[in-house]
Amino acid sequence: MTPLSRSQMAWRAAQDIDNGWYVNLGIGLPTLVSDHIPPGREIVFHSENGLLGMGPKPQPHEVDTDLINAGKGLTTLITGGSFFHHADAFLMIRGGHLDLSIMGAFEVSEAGDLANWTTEDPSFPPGVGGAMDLAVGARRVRVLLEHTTKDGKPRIKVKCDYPLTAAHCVSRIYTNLAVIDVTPEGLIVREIVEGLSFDELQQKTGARLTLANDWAPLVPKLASTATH
Amino acid sequence: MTPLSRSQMAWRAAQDIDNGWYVNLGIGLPTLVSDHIPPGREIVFHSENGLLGMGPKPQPHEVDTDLINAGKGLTTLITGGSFFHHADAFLMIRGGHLDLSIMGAFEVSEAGDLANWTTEDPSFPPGVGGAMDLAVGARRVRVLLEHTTKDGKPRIKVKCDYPLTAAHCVSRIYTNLAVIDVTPEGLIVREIVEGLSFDELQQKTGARLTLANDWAPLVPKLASTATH
Amino acid sequence: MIDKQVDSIAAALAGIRDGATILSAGFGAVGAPDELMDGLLEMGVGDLVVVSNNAGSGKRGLAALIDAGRVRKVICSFPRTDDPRAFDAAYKAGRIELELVPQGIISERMRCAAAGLGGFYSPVGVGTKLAHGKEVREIDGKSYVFEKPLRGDVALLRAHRADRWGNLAYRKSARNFNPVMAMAAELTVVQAKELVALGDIDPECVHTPGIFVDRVVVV
Amino acid sequence: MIDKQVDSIAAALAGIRDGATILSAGFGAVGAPDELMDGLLEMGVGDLVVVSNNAGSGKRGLAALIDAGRVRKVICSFPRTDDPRAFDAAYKAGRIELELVPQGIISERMRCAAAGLGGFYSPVGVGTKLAHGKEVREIDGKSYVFEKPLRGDVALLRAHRADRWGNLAYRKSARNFNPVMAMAAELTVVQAKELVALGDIDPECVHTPGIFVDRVVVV
Repeated sequence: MTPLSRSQMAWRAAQDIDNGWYVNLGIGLPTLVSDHIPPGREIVFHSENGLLGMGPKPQPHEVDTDLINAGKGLTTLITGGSFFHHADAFLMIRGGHLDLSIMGAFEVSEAGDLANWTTEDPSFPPGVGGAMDLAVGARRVRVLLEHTTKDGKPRIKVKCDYPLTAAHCVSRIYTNLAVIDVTPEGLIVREIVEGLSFDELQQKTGARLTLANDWAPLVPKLASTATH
Repeated sequence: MTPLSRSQMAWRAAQDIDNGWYVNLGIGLPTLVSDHIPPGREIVFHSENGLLGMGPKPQPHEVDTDLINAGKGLTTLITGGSFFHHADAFLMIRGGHLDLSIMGAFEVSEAGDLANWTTEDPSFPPGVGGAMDLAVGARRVRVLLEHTTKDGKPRIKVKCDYPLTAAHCVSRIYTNLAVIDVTPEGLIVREIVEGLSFDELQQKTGARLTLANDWAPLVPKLASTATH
Repeated sequence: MIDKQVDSIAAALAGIRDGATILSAGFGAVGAPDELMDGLLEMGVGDLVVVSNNAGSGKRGLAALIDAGRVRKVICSFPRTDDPRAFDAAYKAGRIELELVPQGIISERMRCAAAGLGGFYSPVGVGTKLAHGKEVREIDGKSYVFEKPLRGDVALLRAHRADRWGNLAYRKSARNFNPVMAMAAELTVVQAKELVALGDIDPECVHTPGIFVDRVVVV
Repeated sequence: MIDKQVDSIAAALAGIRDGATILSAGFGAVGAPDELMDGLLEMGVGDLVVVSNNAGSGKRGLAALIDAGRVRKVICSFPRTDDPRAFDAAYKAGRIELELVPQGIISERMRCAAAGLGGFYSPVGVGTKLAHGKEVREIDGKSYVFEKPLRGDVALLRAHRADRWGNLAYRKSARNFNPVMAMAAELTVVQAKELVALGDIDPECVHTPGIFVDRVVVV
């Protein structure tokens, strides 16, 4: 059994983004998603610091220090994009105008509760950024996370232990082992990496899983060595 | 005794507008105020349909049917002006960003209550427009009105009989007979037209007046035949 | 590829149903989506609630819908503009309901809906007839009335320029209610004077970003 | 004649007092009024409350004010940006207060103040630690927390172009918090890269109308 690489996880999430969607990608792993949009789909990426139509990192000759993304890295604007101020950027987020927000997570509960803003580490002050706004406001919230912590503890749980970002917001979970939907009937497994049984997946998960009748193997079409 | 003409009333109100003020002029009589700004003062006129820097009526070659004022008459934009949408236009009004709103009135009370939106005439439906927003939001609200009704009844009263637009909002009243300030000590007469005694003015007024120590004759510097 | 352009008024209005709440832009005749409103009449929908600053003028657009008995209720700040005979007649006959809202509160209530908020406290109308029945609350020594979000099923707009993503630019005072209504409806439909190439509207000067727009028809 | 230009940073900041609430624009370093913040340090004011998305980076601007012990409290969404050593040290030493507010709620609370409203109901943070102590209200079946307006005594902005009326245009993502903060303070001070003639900023593309601006200094 080979877990998905970070790029493969991003690739998998990218497959589910429809043509024409307005999408916000969280800082870190989710930003890789934009590199894997299937050909022929036109997606408009939103950045909470006031951009629609955010493009890839600039080539050296394109660098403009006034043009950054939410992670404060340099970025570009594609043709058709626009600039606006922060209150409008968050009106878009909070008002349900985004089709999709993809975020990282520390933990997700079986009810779709999301914990991704603080581990309450006392060694530095907490920060929340736009995480709560995105979790509450986007039409769909999907998360990308490693299925377990580094020491093998589940991140998908009956109840989150870390402080919540928002309750009942996540609808789909992409991990390095599986694709899981959060439904009124609980967590439904749609895809599992090859070589891992459902029982083994359940053992790595802190909440009860149900295998979908039409489940499929999770086969990344991207070489696992692909990095970013 | 000669009461002020409408143009003279507008002229008098214009004298009290300082250089650099942002000013909204109500529909009707108040719109005449912009014709009488003393030379050397640069005033920025606001219109609630999304203009700052509103200019005079267009010359025939300047007519643009996409450029109207709050009264839906054709207007112009002076150099330095800008366009914005209705929510921003009323943010400016309600948020105290206008130095002055000059409005017409049916009645004003001694407490500065304003009634200028409906006479409850059952023969047509009521309309409020932006009157309540302006009355509540501008830093200063001043009104222009005939001192009495056509049949000689006072329009300045202890209490308004018509439905209120807003309470405690008017700070200065310009009539065809006098200039009166609304203060915590009541109505203070600053100026009276020549040939009218304070007692005569009091008789035409429905609330108690006090004559300011430094009161002055109200002498229009504009010929009474000036019309608009 | 994203292409929000549709090729007819009928296609632009497809799916609008009886009972819909329509946000109809414009201030008087300026910036008003006349052809789309005429299209509503033609498609035959009724029992409409129309949110608009004014309640129609002359014999077309909203006035024609009112004359045809298609409008159950108007939410506006000032029903009577130039030649308000259609509304006046319906109002006198008791055939139409009027919700009168101060002009800045109509736009703010739509923005509130657009921004995903549950309501706000406004100083406008406190102690007046228009606050009757509304919750009043004192905050830091000042009185406010509680205002709820106002959302449309459909917004009908008029823009000067549009591109295939639905980015819009308006002209002068024809902007008025258009940007706010664009954000506050489930379905946002625009009649544009001109369709321009993507990128022709300066990214610094897009008045309504395409995220708020569903359909564009050139009129 | 209206002329909001002043000829020095000191003149731009004149009158700002100890204890003031400062709205400091920018997202990270982009669109941040560095020279004005440096000027605050130089003029010696202290006991400041600073509203800013981040809590300073490196050794200048807000970070320098914090290092010098001039900042009593920071209201922000994300204190730690690139090189947050000044804030981290002050926070660990208990020398500074932190009010953490979700990014969209900081901007909305400032807009609320700018718009003359008494507060609003927000769906953000419901059921989380950041809603502790806040009123929760159910509206149409959904829970909201009550958020109050956030007003500044002073807003410090950075613009690309300004004219003598104080009309402003920003560049790209340097717009960020600038237009909202411009509207939400008693005194709004702008450092602009360039002063242009009145009318050079297209009336259709003024990002911040001069009505919100008090002073402009070219830096």
